[in-house]
Amino acid sequence: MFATQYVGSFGERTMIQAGVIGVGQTKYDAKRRDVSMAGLVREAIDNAMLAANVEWDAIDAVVLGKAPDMFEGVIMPELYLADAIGAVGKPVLRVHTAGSVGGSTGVIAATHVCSGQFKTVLTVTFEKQSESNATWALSPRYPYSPHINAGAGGYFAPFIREYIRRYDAPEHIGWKVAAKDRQNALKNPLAHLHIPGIDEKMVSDTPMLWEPLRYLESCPSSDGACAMVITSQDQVGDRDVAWIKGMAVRSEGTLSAGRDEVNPQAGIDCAKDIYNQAGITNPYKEIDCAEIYVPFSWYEPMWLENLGFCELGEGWKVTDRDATAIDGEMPFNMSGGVLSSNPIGASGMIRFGEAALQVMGQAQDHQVENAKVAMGHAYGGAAQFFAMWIVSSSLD
Amino acid sequence: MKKVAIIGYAQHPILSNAGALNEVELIMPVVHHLFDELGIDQKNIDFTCSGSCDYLQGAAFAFVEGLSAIQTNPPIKESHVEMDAAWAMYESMLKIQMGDADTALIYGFGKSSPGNLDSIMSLQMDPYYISPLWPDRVSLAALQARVLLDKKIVTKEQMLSAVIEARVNSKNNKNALINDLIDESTYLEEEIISSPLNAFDCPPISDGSSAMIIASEEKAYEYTDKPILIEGIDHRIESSNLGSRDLSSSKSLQASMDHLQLNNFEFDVAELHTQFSFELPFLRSLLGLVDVPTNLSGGPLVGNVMMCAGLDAIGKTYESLKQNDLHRGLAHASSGPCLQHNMLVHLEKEQ
Amino acid sequence: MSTEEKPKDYSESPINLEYFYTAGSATTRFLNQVKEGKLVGQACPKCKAVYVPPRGSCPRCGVATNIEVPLTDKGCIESFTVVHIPIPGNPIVPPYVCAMIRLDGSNISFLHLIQGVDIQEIRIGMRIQAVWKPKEEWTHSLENIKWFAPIDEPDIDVATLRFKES
Amino acid sequence: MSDHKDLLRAPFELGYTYKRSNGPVMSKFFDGLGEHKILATKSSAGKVFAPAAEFDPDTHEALNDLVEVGPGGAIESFSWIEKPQHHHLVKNPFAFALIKLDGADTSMLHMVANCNESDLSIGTRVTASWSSTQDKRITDIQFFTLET
Repeated sequence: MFATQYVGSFGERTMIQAGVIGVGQTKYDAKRRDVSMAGLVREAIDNAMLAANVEWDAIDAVVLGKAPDMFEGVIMPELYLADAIGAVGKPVLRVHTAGSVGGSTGVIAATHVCSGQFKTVLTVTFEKQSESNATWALSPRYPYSPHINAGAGGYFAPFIREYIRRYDAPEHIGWKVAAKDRQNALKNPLAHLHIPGIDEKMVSDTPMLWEPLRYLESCPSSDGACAMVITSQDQVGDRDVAWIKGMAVRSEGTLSAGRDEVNPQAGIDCAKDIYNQAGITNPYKEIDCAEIYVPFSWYEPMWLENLGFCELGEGWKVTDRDATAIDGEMPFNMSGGVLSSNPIGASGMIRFGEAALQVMGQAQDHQVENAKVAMGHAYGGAAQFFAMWIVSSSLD
Repeated sequence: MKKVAIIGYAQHPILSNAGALNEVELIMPVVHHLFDELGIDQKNIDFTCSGSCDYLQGAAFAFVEGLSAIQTNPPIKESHVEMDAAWAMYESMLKIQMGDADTALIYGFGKSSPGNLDSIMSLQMDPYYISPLWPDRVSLAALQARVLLDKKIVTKEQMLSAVIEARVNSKNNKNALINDLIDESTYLEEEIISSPLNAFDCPPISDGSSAMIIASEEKAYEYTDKPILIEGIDHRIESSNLGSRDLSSSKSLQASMDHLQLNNFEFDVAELHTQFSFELPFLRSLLGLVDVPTNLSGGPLVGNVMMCAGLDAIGKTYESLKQNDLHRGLAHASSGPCLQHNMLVHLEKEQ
Repeated sequence: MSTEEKPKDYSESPINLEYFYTAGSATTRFLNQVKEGKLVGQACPKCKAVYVPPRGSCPRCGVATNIEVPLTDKGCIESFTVVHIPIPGNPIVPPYVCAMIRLDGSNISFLHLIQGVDIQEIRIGMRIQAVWKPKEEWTHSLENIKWFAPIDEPDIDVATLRFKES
Repeated sequence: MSDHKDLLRAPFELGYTYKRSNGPVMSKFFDGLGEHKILATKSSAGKVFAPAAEFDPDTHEALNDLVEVGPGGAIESFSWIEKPQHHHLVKNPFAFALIKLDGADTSMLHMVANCNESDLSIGTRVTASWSSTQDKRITDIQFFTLET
């Protein structure tokens, strides 16, 4: 009786077109001891509002996202941060969808605009990981549970090993992704990790952490924030815009029989949804560049397949032939990606924001030449929560 | 703008200690109850959104555990707010208005029994200047109560009758945790927790869950002849700096009233997320509800499931309109210390 | 030479909260059996998938897993990692092997340790069995199983483990 | 189904010592406490926020003009706790209070101790009592006491 099958373009679904008019980020670092939480968040907001050329009175609502409250020991931080994020007197929503939160926060902020309730929305995500220890905060010790916890890397490494087994992928693929993303980071002054001379050999010489993952194949723990200003078509004026051509979220249960952790159905469905909305039939050809959530090197080939950029088992070959390099056929993570900066709650929004910067032509030294259509992607939990969007330099 | 209707609401019996039930076991019954009532299942739901708080039970990612209660094969469009589920409903409504969904399932769950809510909620405050002092939630409310009493905006007699009436009204809510009646002398003899508030002025430690289904107006007519529509909704936050707020008023609620054009509007019924006795007369006066039957469910004083109680106020208003020959209802949800963040929901039953 | 302590560039804010953990009904049923040295999964009444350890629901179907299914303590390694770094709060000394254990007759895996074999020998699909602590040490925890160790049975093709609704 | 009495139930602690970086404004405030001074921030419109706020809630302006206020002030509201809970820092009966320090336009939440409930009312004068510690935390003010 109720089922609704959504087909057709984003424009057909929503009467109101929305676009990103400003992206603001902080400098990412292991420890931003120079700022408070409020100061960190505000740094990104000030940069986004400056880029968007908007003042506070133009902001109708604020959407805040971050990962678990235990990272900073502040419950419902939108309450404490209300003053810093300029939310006083306005609606504010706090999103938490695990690691995908930066992406889903972007989707919800855009939903505010597309609903017709708001013209211009400020959205910001952050994590100040230096306030605590992520491995502790992600899995404190509970009664009756065995001491098995081995951190996020320990959780994802078995999925990666299974990918390698399934498709007989050579071990240098992981090193290659790790080196490529860090080389891109050298072109991004905001990136946390700047490793001069980074190459595959340097990655392969670093200690093993969670086999098959080596130290430099893993993301860092960062402090940082990312903000965006999203507005409706009638408010854009003559600003640069990244038009939102498709956006979606998908979730599946953690411990669900039949779930394929290596190639999660939720990721497949979410990608199909945004391609459908944006009218994309061949993402490898039609998307100019993508910022994809790759916290461990091997997730690049895994997501290439999951997101339909290539057939199953072909992802590592795409990586191996340098197609994902910044000057390749399908550039991935031009900013350096999660492997170079990882303020968890913001990491997804950085993907969404960097995709927007590319199509606005504002990505500076890590700009992909002539980028018109870009994808932002985030995932979280046990590779079970997904948020994605497609942005374009033109509305048509 | 697309109109959105509430088409179902269910509440778990409120428990003082739901230790026998994990998140999944708390959520599943209310969701199934709603599905059965409407003759639908998860495949009929376009968007799912939940509200919860990890710190209540001290588990990172409580909402991830909770999601196991929901059918997620095939994967679902889903999101989560670390807020009262009233805000999950708000997000879901935007999805419907945008045209990305026609139906949405909202659920909230909260267990306050595993920890000490007083110390836990101190962590809602400014982490540099305030939370290191560990101000408990009752003492923070008491600061506002004293200001209101001092300015004679609220009287002790009103606090007493708020407590007594909540318990009388609890008979209307089969899920209420507290239903024993008390008299004036019992109230006056009760030990003060943080003056001017005694235990009866405070909500009970509660565990539970609630769920709601909303739909576009068009879809709602497939289910009912008289949809209960969200005619207006608005929420706003105030400063975290308690010392810069005027605790004798509510700038956020006044702004929402103006935005929704509710000044001098006549409601038939109201449910307010007033956790402490004094908040009820304060908000009734502020919202122009002095003559409007308010908190007929007993409200948070007879059962206050954290992360659900705001959604419950909306759900109870919906139930009042649905079950009675009433037309217009007002619901209120709040978050943060001293009513920092408030939502108003104006519901109307199609006539 | 004494090293002068660098002034701290942060303030310390200790947060210590005390909680009571309650296991919930499905977990209590499971752990009561674990205390007796038994592994009892719970099956979905709709799709029949067997969950161990059970959380009380089948997320495939969104229903309660109300059928108890006794399982053996044998299974296979669905995948694994070798952990080389110490983890805060975890007393096990690296390197150690943390594996996704798929018990025979169950449809999801859980993480546990592999020991009693050269790390280089461990592979996906390898058959394993629980090595239990002495009975007098049994409590309500999967820590009653010290680790899983390989057994002399042919490997399993893990592709066959994928649950399909019959 | 398990009976309630069979339920597995065990205590656990969620404990961590967070590292707070205070940023430029609050660092000066906490340095000030070490010198037994209470600093506030002054907005461009002249409004004085104590303790030193980083942002003006209404104009959203970033605040960095520091001025000294207090250490005395008047109680704007208080809640009296006759039986402190174990997480409270003061173990004898005390109050949480909003205190408007001399020279400030906003009030500060802190504790008032070493007095009786009957000593307190809105408007009562109190003054900062300094802690022996210098942790660069708000607890470097131990609490406030009645002004003599």
